[in-house]
Amino acid sequence: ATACGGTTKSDVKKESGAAASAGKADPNAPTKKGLTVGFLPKQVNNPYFTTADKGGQKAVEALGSTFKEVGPTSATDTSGQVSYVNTLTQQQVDAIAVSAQDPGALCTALKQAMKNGVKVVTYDSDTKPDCRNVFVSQAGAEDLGRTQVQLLAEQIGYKGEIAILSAAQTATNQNLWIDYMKDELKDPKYKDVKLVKVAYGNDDAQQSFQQTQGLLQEYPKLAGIVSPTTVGIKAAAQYLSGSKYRGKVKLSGLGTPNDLRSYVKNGTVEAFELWDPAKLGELAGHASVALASGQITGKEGQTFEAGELGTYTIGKDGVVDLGKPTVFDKDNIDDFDF
Amino acid sequence: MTVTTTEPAPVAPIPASSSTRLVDRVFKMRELAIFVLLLAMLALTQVGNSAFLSEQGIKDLLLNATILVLVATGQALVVITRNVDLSVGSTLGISAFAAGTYLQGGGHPVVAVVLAVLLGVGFGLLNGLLVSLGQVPALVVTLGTLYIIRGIDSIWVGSRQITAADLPDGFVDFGSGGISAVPWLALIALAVLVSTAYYLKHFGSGRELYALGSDPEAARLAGIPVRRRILLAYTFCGVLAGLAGALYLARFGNVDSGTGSGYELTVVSAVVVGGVVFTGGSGTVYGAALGALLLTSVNSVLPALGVSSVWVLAINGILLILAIAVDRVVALRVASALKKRNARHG
Amino acid sequence: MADSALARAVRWDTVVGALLIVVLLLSFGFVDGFGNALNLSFLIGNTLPIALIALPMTLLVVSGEIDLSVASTAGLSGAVMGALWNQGLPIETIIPVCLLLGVVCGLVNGLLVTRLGLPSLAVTIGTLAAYRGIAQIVLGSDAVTDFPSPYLDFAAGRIGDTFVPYALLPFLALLAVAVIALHATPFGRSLFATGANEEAARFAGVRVKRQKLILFTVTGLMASLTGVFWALHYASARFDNATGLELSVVAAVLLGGIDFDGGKGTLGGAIAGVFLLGALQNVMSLGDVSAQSQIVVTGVLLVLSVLGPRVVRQISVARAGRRAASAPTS
Amino acid sequence: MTHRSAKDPAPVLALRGISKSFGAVRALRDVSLDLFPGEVHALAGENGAGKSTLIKTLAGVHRPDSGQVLLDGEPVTFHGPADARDAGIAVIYQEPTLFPDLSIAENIFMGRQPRRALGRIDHRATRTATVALMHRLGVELDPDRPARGLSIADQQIVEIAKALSFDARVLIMDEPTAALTGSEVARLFGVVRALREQGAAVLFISHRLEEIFRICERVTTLRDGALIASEPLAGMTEEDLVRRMVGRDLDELYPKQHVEAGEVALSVRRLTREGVFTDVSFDVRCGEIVGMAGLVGAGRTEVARAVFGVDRWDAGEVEVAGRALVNGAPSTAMAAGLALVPEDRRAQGLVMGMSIERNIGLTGLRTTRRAGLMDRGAERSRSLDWAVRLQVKYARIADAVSTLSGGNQQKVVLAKWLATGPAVLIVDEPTRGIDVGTKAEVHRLLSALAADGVAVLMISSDLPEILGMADRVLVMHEGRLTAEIPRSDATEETVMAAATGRAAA
Ligand SMILES: Nc1ncnc2c1ncn2[C@@H]1O[C@H](COP(=O)(O)OP(=O)(O)OP(=O)(O)O)[C@@H](O)[C@H]1O
Ligand SMILES: Nc1ncnc2c1ncn2[C@@H]1O[C@H](COP(=O)(O)OP(=O)(O)OP(=O)(O)O)[C@@H](O)[C@H]1O
Ligand SMILES: [Mg+2]
Ligand SMILES: [Mg+2]
Repeated sequence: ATACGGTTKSDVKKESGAAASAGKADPNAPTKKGLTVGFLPKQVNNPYFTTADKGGQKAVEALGSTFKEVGPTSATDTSGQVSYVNTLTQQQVDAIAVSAQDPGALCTALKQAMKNGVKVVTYDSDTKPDCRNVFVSQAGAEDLGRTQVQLLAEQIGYKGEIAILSAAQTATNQNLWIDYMKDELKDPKYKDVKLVKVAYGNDDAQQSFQQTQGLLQEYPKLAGIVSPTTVGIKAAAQYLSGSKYRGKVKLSGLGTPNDLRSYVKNGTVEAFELWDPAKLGELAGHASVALASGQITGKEGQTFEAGELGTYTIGKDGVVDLGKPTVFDKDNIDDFDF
Repeated sequence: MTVTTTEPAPVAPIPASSSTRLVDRVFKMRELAIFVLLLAMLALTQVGNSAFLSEQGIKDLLLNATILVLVATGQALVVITRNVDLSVGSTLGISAFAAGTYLQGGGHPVVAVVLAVLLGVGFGLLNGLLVSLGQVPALVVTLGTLYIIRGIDSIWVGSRQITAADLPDGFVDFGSGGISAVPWLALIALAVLVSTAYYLKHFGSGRELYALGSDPEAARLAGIPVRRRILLAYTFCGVLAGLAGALYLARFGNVDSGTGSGYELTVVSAVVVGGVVFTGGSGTVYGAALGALLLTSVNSVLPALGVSSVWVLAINGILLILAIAVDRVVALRVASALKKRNARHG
Repeated sequence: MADSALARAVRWDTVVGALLIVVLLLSFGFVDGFGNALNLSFLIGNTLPIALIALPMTLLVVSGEIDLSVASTAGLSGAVMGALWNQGLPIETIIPVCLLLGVVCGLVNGLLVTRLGLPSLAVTIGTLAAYRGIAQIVLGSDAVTDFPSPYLDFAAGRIGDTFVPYALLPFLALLAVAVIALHATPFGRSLFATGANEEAARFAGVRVKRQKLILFTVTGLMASLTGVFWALHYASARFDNATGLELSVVAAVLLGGIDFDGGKGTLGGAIAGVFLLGALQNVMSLGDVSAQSQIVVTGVLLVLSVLGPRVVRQISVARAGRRAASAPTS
Repeated sequence: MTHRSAKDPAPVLALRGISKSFGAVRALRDVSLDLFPGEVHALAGENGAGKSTLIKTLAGVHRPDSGQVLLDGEPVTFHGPADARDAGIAVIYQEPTLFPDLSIAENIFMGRQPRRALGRIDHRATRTATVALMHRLGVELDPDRPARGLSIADQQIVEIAKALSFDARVLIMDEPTAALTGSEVARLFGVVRALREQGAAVLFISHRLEEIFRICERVTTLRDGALIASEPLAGMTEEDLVRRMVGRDLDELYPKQHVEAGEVALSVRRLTREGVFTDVSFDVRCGEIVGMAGLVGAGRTEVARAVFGVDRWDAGEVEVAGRALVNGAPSTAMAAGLALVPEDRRAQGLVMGMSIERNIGLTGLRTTRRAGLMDRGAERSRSLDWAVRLQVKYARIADAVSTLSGGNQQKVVLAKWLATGPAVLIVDEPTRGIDVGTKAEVHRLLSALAADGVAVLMISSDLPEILGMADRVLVMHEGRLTAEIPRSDATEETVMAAATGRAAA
């Protein structure tokens, strides 16, 4: 590939594996107090992240350390997020918990941070594994992908055309889930279910709205929509509930109980699922403090205590799974408030 | 040393009324071009997808356009005066949220709309005062207020959001309801549009907006109260942005701190596509409304045709350029037709 | 009009420059973590994309035009870079191809504006969508990150432990070229004339169309250079790279006192505006000012940037008027 | 005809001790003026004497630094042009102030449209009134045509119509005739006389002295912002008036030197621009001044624009010193030694916000450079040199041209083009708005240039100027060249006959 003497893709070695710090982990090291943990969500003012970061705050403060949250106001302002990593490094926080807008863009800055002794945890959205110590995953991507299809298939009686309404085309986690959804559909029990289209609403209410309209016009026989994004499912629900399709076209995916409560009650949505973002943040908080206290370094097999959440074990590539998602329906939705 | 002593001979009266109609007709063609483009696009889509112009389909088209039509109407007024208001998206967002908060607290829908409009008036006045009293470039000032209002909105709203569940049912139903295929919201927008157009054409102060956009210095010399008119245009634009905010709430039932951000470019596009010239003094609100309809329809047409959303953005941009190019070609034709007709030799 | 001397005394671009220096000095003294070399290199590195585009944008705005498609051009060249890299082409080939692509993008804008006589604002809002859309078609949802490390290091690294990013040096060279082109060549002079009165410039023999075509092309080239830099600096080529950068550039250039009616402004002012905004954001972040409040500050600065000089001028005119009125008239 | 209602001594409008300064420039010093009903009052003075400033003070555009404006003997303060208008003062400003996007009818009635019920505009009545006004002025202009693209003369006519459209008690006209040819001027004067009969007070400014003597009863002279005299015109001669304005006697008005014509420098062959002019052919030789006459709109300006390359031509060719010019390329025309002083100084001649120095320098960007960079020293000395030679009246060479008086702006345009050292000089209305003294100066300059071998094509609507200066007169009528008249045969009658298409040459 270097025919003309240039540098090509094949010349660049694939690096992988979590950036386990040089030092050894001491699972029995005391939990340090008075640390500062900076949470850096994809976007401030985003209810999902606000809930998650509140969970983080609860954990961090319970452990006797200081919590702070900074972040850009736009979920696509990658350079803004990079500056915030830099800022946190300058402020010499002990750990950063970040939900990455982009798997690659934050790397240089995060590595710089780790070089300056800052521990890095990613949550919700990962970077490349060598740019952080630990990734706290909301649920196994596989679990999430497969269960969403299962949930919808049940509602449409394992029969008919379905479509996916995703967020941005570049959203890493969305794409991963969609891959698992497609894989799940290969199972013979879905032989009458046909995925006709993946549409992208860019996590914008209005665009998701119009994409839903487009789906219904293009596929008049559509039986159901999976929207693995909280903005998308809400917009789709709003459209369906105000149109003649209410109750006829099933809708499922990932959403928050508060967003979808009224649509569940008026019959637009039967059931949907989500992990508890507060718990996700809480776990990220615990992981951060554990890292900063030297109890873990991010190697596979290490374990740490996460308060009420119990004990967690670090998996391959430094990934910690929160657990299975919760399914919400008419019967249990009033038990949740987030 | 007299130049000439010939006293003037009477000149034949000008055969005028027929040419007026011609001019009128030719000028209307500028909007006509967009209209034809729009119809062609809708017809093609209908051929490709017979569900497109169903009752629900038409209703969706109209509903999608409503909010942009309203904001574009206000923007057109400002652009006609050779100014611009980039803060409309921010104003829309904050007034939608304000109306939502009020309704959430059990308020009356009508009062909520009034509240949104009043907020719009406030920000419109702010822009208008800054631009007209400060006599500073509107682009900079309103880019500034875009940021300021958005910032205040984000600080105030934080991560809160208002969802359909928080709103009275009647309000949300109003947002998607209507008489068969014609939604209530579209009727509101139409009423606003028609009365604005009538005002611009038939009232002195309306014409003065055109005059001062055409040449501000000449307007001053002609005794036009330039500042007051600019203030009026901005306030009106703010009113419509506020109203659009309330309707947005009704339509989408869902607002947060990001509502309406980035809207300014869409609005400006609609106005420009609609043939309202950025250097002021010409264009109509009907044009702006057509531009808005065209832009929002593109967003419905492509998904309806099953075009992958990957292509939507590129096609959108190319259509936009096409629309202005067509408009330009038509305008050039008009100009040369005028020139031929008015040529003084012949 | 009557107060050209006063206007010259309160030139906004010098005010912005002074403000930048004041902000820097105060931050060195009072803001923890600001003055160290690493932070400064971050600050400069993150501001460079805006500064790079601000160079040709200033010239364009002076000549009375604007290009809002710059961020999309940057995104497109980043996307093409990623796609070609995935194809296995050597990066040494890819970068020139991307730059060429930028030239083409600029040329398209320029031809639409000069040949068809369309308003540049409208044209470039159109190409803003079109170029971004093409980028999306080219790269789809991919995020390409594995560029060769010498390039990544050049784009993101700094010279030793100093505050100087490698990339600053080429930027300074480009800045010098732009300053000379705008302020010391006949070409630059004719840009000012065109911006202030295009008709009169044409009558004076300025080849207005050719000049604008050149400017749009150079803007496209610089935008694609920024796109390449962006992809390497952040080690990430995605179709939505640099989204919204055009507003930041416009805001910074406006803050620097470039008049959007054309014919006025200095490049020094524009670049001072760029770095003033960059520095303020850095300082505010270090001071834990929330992103929302930072937006407000940016907005207030913009408003002040136009209102400030105006108010100063009005006051001095009023004072001059009072002096003249009280002077005895013979 | 000289009717004066001197029996009514009360002035409608009067100025008392008005002073006005712009920064360091004292444009008016302690000036007083009385305007009587039924009288046409002339205001005379050199360029920059303060005439326009005085008018703008009367019109409420400028607030005087000191002094009073009296309306019917009562002191008034005009806060803006609207106040003056409401007091019955109609003003025609020196520079046309039209709205290019609006129709002629709307331009005329802006702010005062006839109304229907509920305050709605009566569009029909507006048109009818416009047609009537145009009729009164004897011109054919479509009321619905937008003002954009109107020639300077037509713009001036619309301005006049605007001022006439409300029956003003005071009509103020700042060089309304500068762009007009004889017949339009005659029309205008007919209208002014009618107004005077109706008892209106008229203030009239013109640099064409014969016009002042034709229509005015009384003249006020300003020099350097100060009042020199206010007196009846009866019994005065042009020389008296010039002496008051300039402060000295003036040399010969049209100082034409005789020069033997040399080689053909500019050769235009069968030039056509569709719908504008057709089949225009002529030569201009070195050392020759060729005048080009014609009625307003005859197409003279269009020919000049095409020759210079600002507009493209559809057929024909243009040669300068035997070399063919490229169609539509002013820069190559300049390189070949052609220069065009355009007709509209504000739109085409000057960059208003730029300094005098840089405006003059704009034509020298190709020459005042060193190693590809601007040579500012050379630019400054070139500009200073020409500004001084043309006696431009300015405070600092770095001041914006917008601060200059109209006539001085015109001189800057001339300077800008003369500085290129052209072989062929086309001047379009070169002395529009220039005072008598300077006009003679410009004529002397053109004459000297011709003597140096420059070929000059002079387009002018000022017939005496054409007759006084031209070696040959070309006449255009409706887009065609209808006559070429040698100096010896050129008289007002022969030229006007060809210009109105009454005689073929
Ligand atoms: N807005 C202004 N700012 C600064 N100086 C001005 C301004 N307007 C006029 N002047 C100056 O005031 C003086 C009088 O100008 P004015 O325009 O009244 O002359 P004028 O008599 O009308 O000349 P002309 O015959 O050339 O039109 C001139 O020196 C001019 O430069
Ligand atoms: N239909 C028209 N559309 C636009 N412009 C027109 C039209 N008819 C006439 N004109 C204007 O009228 C003028 C006609 O010719 P031109 O000005 O060349 O005549 P001229 O003899 O030089 O007259 P002037 O003495 O006014 O300069 C042009 O300036 C042209 O712009
Ligand atoms: Mg004057
Ligand atoms: Mg002419």
